[in-house]
Amino acid sequence: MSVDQQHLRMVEALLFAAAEPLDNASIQARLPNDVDVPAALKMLEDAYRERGVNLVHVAGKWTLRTAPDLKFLLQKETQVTRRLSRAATETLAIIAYHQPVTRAEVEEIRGVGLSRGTLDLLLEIGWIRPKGRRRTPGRPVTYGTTEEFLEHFGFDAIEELPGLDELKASGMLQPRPPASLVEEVRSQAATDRDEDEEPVGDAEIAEFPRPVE
Amino acid sequence: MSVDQQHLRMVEALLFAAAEPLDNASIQARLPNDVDVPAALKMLEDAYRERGVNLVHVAGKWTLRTAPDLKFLLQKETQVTRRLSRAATETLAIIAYHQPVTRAEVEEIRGVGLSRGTLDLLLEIGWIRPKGRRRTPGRPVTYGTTEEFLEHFGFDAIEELPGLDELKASGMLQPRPPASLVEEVRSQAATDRDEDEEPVGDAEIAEFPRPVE
Amino acid sequence: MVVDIDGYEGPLDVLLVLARSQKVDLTQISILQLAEQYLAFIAEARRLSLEVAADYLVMAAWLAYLKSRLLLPEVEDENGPSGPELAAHLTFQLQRLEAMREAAAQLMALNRLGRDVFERGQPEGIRVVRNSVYEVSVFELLRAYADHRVRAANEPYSIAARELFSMEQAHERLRRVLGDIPGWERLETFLPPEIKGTMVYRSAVSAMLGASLEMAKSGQVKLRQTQTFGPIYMRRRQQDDGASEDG
Repeated sequence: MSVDQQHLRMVEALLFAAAEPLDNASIQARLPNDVDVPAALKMLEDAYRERGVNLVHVAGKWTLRTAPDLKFLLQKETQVTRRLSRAATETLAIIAYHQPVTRAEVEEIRGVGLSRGTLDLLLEIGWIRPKGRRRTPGRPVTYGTTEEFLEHFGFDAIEELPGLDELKASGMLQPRPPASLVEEVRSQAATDRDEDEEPVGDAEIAEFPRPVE
Repeated sequence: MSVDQQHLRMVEALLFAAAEPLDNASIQARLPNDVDVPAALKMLEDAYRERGVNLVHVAGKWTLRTAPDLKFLLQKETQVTRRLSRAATETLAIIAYHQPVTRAEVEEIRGVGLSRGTLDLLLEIGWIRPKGRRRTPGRPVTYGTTEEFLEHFGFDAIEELPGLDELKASGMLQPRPPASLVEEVRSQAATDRDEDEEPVGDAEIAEFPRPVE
Repeated sequence: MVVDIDGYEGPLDVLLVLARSQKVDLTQISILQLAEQYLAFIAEARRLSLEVAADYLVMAAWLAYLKSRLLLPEVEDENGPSGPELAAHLTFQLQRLEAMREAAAQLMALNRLGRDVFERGQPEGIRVVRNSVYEVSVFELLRAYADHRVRAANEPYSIAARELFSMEQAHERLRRVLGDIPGWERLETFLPPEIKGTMVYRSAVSAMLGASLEMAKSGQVKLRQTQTFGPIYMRRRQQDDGASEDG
């Protein structure tokens, strides 16, 4: 195994010719056995780092893309990309961060029913897909993101989602509030109670649906 | 007029992203006025001369092309992926949802006869296989999906396919279908499997094309 | 207050907007104050005769309840979550929704393929080595089934013909077995043995009776029934039979 100039040229040619990101195996399959593909890719990645085109790793595969800082040059050329509705972008984010997640869970997080067509649209774009079923009554289908999602947003893996670790640490990806929050709200409520002398009308209050679960 | 590293990056990105060869004027039109485009192109042409990809001048325009001596790498690309016809996709979907299902049942569900090649094609791809025989007159062969099917579509088990209610909820089924047909069909299929079907004996399998690995 | 209920994406969205107006960190908001703000918002919407969707009203009712729970001292040993626990859950929901909104905004602001960064414009066509030559996505598979179902749902419903034993079949069968009947036999014994299923059996019995009556009329068989609802017997008509003893 080795990497010589000719090997670099071969890997480079394949990457330029590729219609989609290529994984190591697909590159190796097209090259002589003695080419050290990972080493060649590493060398090319370095060689292209400062160039107008970069070799990047997305969804576990390799692809050449224009350097992000040059977008001002290229954006003029592109047709207007379809703008997603707020509901659709929020739904996408919730699916990405909470996956695998059911439709009902998305609705609970947003506090509103999903209109028809929102999931359909994300499915059609190819950014989400059914992933399995929740082992709960009714066995609802869960959704998650796809490779196309990773490729479109330039992630190598879903762990690269911005702010994922902070959200996890703050308990925002859990179904229930962290205990510390309950304590904070409790003391806040006590303060409110002391300050607020307004009498409470509770006559018409019988049984109310809880907004959760 | 000058050429610095940033100018080279710009020209490089433009050529890379362009959907067609570009002439000097159209490159110049997209770049700041102080970029000496002919000089930049000359430098890039030199830089790419020994590489896997070359900057070439064709019909008065510039484009990046795989180096001629590496064309053989691309020609190995004989396995062209083909799209499955609509009839075949629908047949596959019906088999997936209604399995085990006979050819006659598929035709009845689709309301149209199956052309000879459709089942053969799905068998050959390896997404369906004969599963058994119905204990009805003529003992017709039933079909179901394979492991390869699950692998291709990324499902762990066939039960993970979204049901009709879930398709509807996702917006895929716009008009309202008869209530939970799939569940009916599924439970019916499960019953059929238990009561109405015997496994295909080895001798019987021999008359069918084996799924291609 | 300007009430624009159309601009909101559900009651939680309204609450988030109101919570922000308290100009404190979401963990510090007063749920009590928020509940009052929301109730005022809904009251205003109703005063203006705006159509308020049911889920907004449900939230209003729930917040009125929560308000009362928060104002009363906490009761120990009460079933279900306490007022502060309910309030904490609402705070949590607001924080989570806001976090997801921020995440969505960050996601959309990334360098996106085809908008900020670009693939090669003229790829020669190298693709990932795949196991299958044919390509269908999950979406296409589901779409195919969904389209099929939509089409099927729009087609006129036709009732499938039931599988029944016909008069023709009964005639045919009686004619065939007629020679084998020396004496009186119950009509049911002439039924084909392979008949199963209540509906088919019943249809076969009536078809058989119909056919036998026709054959009796044409003088081929004789029928006898000794009591109402009693068994019906049949035999071949013989040379010496009279013509008037049928029951």
